Amino acid sequence: MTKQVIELSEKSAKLSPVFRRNQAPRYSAAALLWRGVRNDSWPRVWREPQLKKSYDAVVVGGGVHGLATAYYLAANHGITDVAVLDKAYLGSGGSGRNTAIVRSNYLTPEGVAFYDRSLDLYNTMSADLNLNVMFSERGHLTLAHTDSAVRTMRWRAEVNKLQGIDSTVIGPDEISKIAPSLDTSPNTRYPILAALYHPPGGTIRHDAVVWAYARAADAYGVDMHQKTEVQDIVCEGGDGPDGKGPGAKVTGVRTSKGDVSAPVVINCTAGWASLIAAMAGIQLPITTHPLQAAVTEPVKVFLPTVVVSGSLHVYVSQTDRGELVFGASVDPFATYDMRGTLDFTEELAGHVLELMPAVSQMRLQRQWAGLCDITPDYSPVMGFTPVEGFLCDVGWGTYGFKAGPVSGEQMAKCVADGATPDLISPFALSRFNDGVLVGEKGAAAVGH
Amino acid sequence: MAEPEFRSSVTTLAATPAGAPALTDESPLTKVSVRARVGASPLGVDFTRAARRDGVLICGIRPDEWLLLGGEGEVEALLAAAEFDASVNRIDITHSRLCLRLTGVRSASALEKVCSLDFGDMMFPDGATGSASVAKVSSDLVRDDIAGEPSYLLLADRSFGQYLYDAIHDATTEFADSL
Amino acid sequence: MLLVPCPHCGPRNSADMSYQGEASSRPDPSSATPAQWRDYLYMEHNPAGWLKENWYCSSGCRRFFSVERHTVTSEFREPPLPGSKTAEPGAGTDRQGGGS
Amino acid sequence: MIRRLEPQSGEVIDRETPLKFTWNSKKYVGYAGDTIASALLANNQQVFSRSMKYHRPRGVLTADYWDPNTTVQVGTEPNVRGAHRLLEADMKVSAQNAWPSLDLDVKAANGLFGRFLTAGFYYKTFIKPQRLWPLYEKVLARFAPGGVVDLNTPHGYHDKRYAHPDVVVAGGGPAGLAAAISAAKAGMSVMLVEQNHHLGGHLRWGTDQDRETADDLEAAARDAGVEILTDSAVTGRYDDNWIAISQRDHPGVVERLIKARAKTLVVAAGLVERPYVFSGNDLPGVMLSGAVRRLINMYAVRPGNHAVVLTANAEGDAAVADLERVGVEVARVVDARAGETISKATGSSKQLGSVTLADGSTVKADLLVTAAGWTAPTSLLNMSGDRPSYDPAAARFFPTALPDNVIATGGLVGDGSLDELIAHGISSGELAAQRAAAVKHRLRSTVTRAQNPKGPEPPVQQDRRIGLSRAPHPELYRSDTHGMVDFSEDVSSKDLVNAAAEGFDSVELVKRFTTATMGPSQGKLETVNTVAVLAEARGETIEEVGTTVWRPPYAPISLGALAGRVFEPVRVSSLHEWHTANNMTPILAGQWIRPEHYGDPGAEVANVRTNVGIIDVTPLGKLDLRGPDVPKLLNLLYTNKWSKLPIGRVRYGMMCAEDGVVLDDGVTGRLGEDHYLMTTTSSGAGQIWQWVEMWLQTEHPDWEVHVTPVTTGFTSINIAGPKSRELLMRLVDDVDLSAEAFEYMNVRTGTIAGVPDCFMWRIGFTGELSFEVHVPAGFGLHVWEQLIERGADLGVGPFGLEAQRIMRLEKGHFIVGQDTDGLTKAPTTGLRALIKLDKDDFAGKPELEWALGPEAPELPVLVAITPTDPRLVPDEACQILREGTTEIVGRITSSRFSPSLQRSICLGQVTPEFAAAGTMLTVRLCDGSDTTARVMEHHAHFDPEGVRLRG
Repeated sequence: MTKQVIELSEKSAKLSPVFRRNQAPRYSAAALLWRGVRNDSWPRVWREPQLKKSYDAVVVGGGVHGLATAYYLAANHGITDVAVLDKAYLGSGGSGRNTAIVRSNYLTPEGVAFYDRSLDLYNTMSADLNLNVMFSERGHLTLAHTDSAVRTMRWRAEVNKLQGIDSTVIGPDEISKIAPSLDTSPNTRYPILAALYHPPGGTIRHDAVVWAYARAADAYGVDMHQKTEVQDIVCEGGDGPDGKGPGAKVTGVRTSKGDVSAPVVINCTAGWASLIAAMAGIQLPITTHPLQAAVTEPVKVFLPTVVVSGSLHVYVSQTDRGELVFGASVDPFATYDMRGTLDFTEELAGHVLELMPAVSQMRLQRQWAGLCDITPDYSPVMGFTPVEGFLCDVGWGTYGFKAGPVSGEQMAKCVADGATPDLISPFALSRFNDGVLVGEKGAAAVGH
Repeated sequence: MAEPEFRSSVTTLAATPAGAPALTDESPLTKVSVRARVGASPLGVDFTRAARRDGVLICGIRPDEWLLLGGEGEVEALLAAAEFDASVNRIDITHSRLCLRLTGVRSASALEKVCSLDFGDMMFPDGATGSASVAKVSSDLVRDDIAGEPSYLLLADRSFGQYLYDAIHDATTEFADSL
Repeated sequence: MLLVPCPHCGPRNSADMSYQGEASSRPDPSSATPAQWRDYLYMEHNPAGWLKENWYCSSGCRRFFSVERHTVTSEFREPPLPGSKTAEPGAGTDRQGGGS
Repeated sequence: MIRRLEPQSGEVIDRETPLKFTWNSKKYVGYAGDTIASALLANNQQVFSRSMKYHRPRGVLTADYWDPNTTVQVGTEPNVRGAHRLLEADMKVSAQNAWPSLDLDVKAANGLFGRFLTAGFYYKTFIKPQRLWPLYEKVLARFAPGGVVDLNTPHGYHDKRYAHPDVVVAGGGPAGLAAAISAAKAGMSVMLVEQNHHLGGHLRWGTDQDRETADDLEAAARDAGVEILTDSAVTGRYDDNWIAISQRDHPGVVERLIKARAKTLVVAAGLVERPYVFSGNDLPGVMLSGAVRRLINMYAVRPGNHAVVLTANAEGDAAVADLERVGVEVARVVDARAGETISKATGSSKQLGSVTLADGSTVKADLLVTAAGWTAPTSLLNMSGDRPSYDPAAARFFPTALPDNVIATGGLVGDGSLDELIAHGISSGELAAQRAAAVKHRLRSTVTRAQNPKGPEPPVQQDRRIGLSRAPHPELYRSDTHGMVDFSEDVSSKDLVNAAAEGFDSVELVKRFTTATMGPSQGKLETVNTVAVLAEARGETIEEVGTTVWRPPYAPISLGALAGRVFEPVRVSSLHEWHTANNMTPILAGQWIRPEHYGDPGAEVANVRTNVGIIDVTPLGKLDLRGPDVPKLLNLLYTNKWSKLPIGRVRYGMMCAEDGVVLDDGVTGRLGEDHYLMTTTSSGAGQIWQWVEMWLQTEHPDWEVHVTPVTTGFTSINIAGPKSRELLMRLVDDVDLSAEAFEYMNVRTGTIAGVPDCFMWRIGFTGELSFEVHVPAGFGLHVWEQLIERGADLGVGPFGLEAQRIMRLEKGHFIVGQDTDGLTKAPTTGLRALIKLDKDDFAGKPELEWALGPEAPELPVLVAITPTDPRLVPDEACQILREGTTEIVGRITSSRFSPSLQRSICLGQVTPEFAAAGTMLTVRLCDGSDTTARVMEHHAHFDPEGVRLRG
């Protein structure tokens, strides 16, 4: 069936006028100047289309994953009759709530290859999608405070090097040169013994990534529907109630704005993955926990790199605007409540001051939370499910943003080819039934 | 051969500033844990209550655990006189647990700097016990007033001795007269 | 800071507790198929609504108990039940996911 | 001090106490009671900062905490609110966002290009060539606003406390004070938190009569026993009324975080005056009416000389009166209630010059006062789950639905006379008290230790307060020109309109695209204007557009206060002082501080192998197990069998999680009929205790077993080496330690060096003859010192963790968590014989049964490895490759140079294909070179037959 979709859309493939017809005016400094001189405003960045009765594919979730999937379906495979549905606004979930760190220094060869591809796509995204996503390749330091953490850092570095990733273990002197604000003296409660240094890691403007994919997908004719909540997934022929569950076949979705028929429905949600999957009768190995973040008032830039401490459950970077952006590990108990806690900020501040005592007078100005779908092996669930036409790109825990581009690219390929691409085959849902988990568990425990 | 001498895990004591609650080390007290089935009451003292009998403070610190505190020989004597059924176990934990005592009118205020329990008279009256994190160390607290003056016993794992002593002592200094 | 109703202590700060995850019953190990066992190990209901779950009153009475909590409003349904079965292997302690 | 007025009756400055300070290195004098801003303004300093993007000069706007333009650097402290922070003697104050100086800011050139630097311009530029973006980025980063962090800033003494007040009142204006008083009079403990330095709210800058009322209320609050905190803020309301308060008025600490579990919270945050949007609304000299009134009445500062006042309300009228009273010429009063308005303001770069009215006429002025209305700072209500709704008639948002334990009063809920405000405060305090009493009753009946309450639980009181009316107010947001909406982010109404036209047309998207409301005032001044401009652009109502969510904290809070005093528990054994006095090099292992070595770990190994060494292994987890069902428990937890362990014997066991992954290991000994001692790894001690309790409490509550952690009840010392028996015999009289009477893997109880009730186990990790003694911890140091003293002639010496690690590796003992990882299932360890699948049940059994069955993929194998080059020690975590490829087939998990064998030794995990003894492995070293290594026959490199340890 997915094959059929391809053939249908093959007609409107690469050379089709779709992109040309809807192409947004290109962004550039010259265009900005020109419009500034003429006092022109810019046209809409994406359309506000009417919801059609049917699409070739429906993507649930208008975040980086969903939008990237839609974009690559259109751009790489010519499947343009695609709807992206979001119950709120584009980028309202994890895509707009993460701390925008990207890196590829994972533990397993599968993980490294996957995230490295993502980093590649991020690297050229500004030019590819004609929108500056402000990728800041500022380097990524993962601090080790114990012997066992040093060992894990070395493990990651060695695996990374074999994959051609720039990743090395460095000592306190070198750390101090890269980030002078860190307290590298040996007599602290959590002495900084070493760090995994990953120069290609960095930060990116998360909202810009969302808008870049949305704008580019829109230009190919993909429909984005905001404030359109998926209320049910319609299936037939399954073992469960209403024809859902294993063995079923997807026929469409019911939304707050009407019913849509579609042979392919892709679950690209975070925080609601279990609920969307349950609509198709599929159970997932996921618990949903809030992940909190916070930002300080701005000060002049003094921290040139991303700093992560696994033992202290904290990561920090400084934006170009001068704010320190902090994150930590997920909240200890499962909940869909995103109100945030005081304990998070207390723990965070304590740990940040362990690393950088000089920032005690900086003030926290905002905290927020996003929802993370945690799996038992800190790896996602991607690809086909026991319900035909229902695919998942979920379970992204705390690392979904980093993987957005490659996930979209591979999910699009999965849909278009009707077969699981090699890059995501380790992440199949079936691995939990087969008892063969992904080995990221070790690194993620100290990862970030 | 030198005679063995009991040594507390609190090795360095600090002076109590005038007016501040007094923090003392009572680690040498004999401490015996009496374990029974949940809901049983082998010594007639309920969970979260403490009572003194024959010089021994009997503290219901968990639904299935009673901590007995006393001077040398007192706890043994009380236990020897008690009649327990076979399901009751007693374990001497004198050496496992650190024991500090905080006394003074502002001692509840000092404890509120290191522990999230409500130490108000209504919520934590004399003769009450509670378990909670104190300066991030799991501890058992027993209110055992001395001549009407608020006083709290704090028991925790022995290895935290000096750390806990220092953390609580620091919390008390705010209440010194000079400040 | 959420107050969690402990059947022995009364309401306590969630920080005094250790979360044990969704309640589920352990299949009979002598007859469970691998699929049943892995359902028990890995699969979750994860509802947005009432969830029966387990807590360990780690800083307090050190008892395990079950309680129903609404995962959207954070309300608890009284009363908690002592000593219920747990769901997670490793007592849920390794569920500290990494950050970004 | 040309702007300082003659003494004002309500002034809060102390003219008897002049204070010297510097501003941008120049010397000035203010008075005690001045804020930094009032002192500077009195010294005729009008420009306090440069704006973030366009570097426009900025002066006082609101003259209170939320003033976006008066943020300054004070010494090492960045981002100090200059219009709130009190002046101190010798303060060093400087402007933050100006280069090279406030007067000559070269970045102000940005202002000329303002029309190109529209919101979101970053996204549209610097795209190509992409390699230049990092360069642009560096330049942009120099434009970051805010102060400077001095990397030598001292930590400062911060503090925290918990509190359990019945009622917390946020806001010390008339309504808040009244609520606090009535709640306290009803017998409640009350904390009143006020952000300003003075109580009374707007009464402080009102008439003499207003101030008298404020003084009376303050006195009544103190009489009623209200705990009053000024210069403090309720920064957040979290689950179940967990209230965060940042307290800055406490002696001895910089800032203190109070965590209060309030039974009820009264929110009396008052109102925040809203700027009006028009061209030139950010020129120095444009101020809000409240600013003018505060400057005149509290600080005796003349805000200008020739004023135009735009007024839509009584506060604006009062500002006119204040100005006239102190001799400021009010050139024009523009009454918005009569439909009048202003169009724009113009002037030089640093000073307002004239105001253009809506009719096009122009009035010369150096002061433009706007009283355009109010924003309800509903943060704490939002955090309580409320979604306030907009009332166009009153031109502001009002609360809708609050939980029972949160009560709003004062300007947040309505308007009215002062008497009505106070009356509402009183009834709110009474309601808060009644509801708190109900909560208290419930707590006392559910918290077991509390005094039981008398009588039945009182019902939750219904809200029967007489509401406050809402005064009509014109909707005054933007004039016919575009002006600044977000002063701290330099976002104009034009930016918002453009963003909406581009499709960023929901309030969240426009916020993200333009960064409006994202700066330090976090929406207090600009949220409603943002929404109003967006509504106008979309042709919708303000209610339809809705607002963004206000997130904690209500006011920024320092990281120091959030961290508080540092509570990082550390644990030490009873021997810590001895180690410290004897050249210990410490290592942190979890919370433990342990000796890594005492100078030379190699020599320590040699001493153990030839003489005798002693090591402090106190952190080893120890659980005392008692009861008739202990064997059942052990059978369930360990993979091997425990039913027939005789008294006096110990056995090794391995524990798995339910997924078959190795969880822990250790030995357990049987001390008596129903008495066992289980040991766990040091790092696993806490986790395994909880694991054991979990099984007992939830799966087998009928089993009779009592578990008691006794890890530090004993000082644990391993005495290892060929002379260990001889040494121990000198200290033990009541136990026969001979090889025949006390065999390997046995346990005895006896007296060591006069200390009774010691356990002695014949086990060890080093491979030598060794005794692990567990001594009651209070006597641990005595026994250790006796061992050292009595063994001097035998060459006894201490050894540390490093020597032990070397020796265990020589013996091939694996360490859980180092040689195993989060996916290592039990069979990988090689201890297949210890996995007894014929038991009915044990933790992880079904998964292990499957793993050992025919369908499962082959598991990695733990093997001992010897590098071909004996001098070469591959780092732990080096990868093992298939020769000639980069395919990973294993890794080194442990490695050391063995002093005993004089060659490098390793343990590692490899795929089964490479696990056979004699297999040559390719090891990729950290420097990128490859070396070879051989798989050994046994895990033990040293004494594989175990002759020495059985000696």
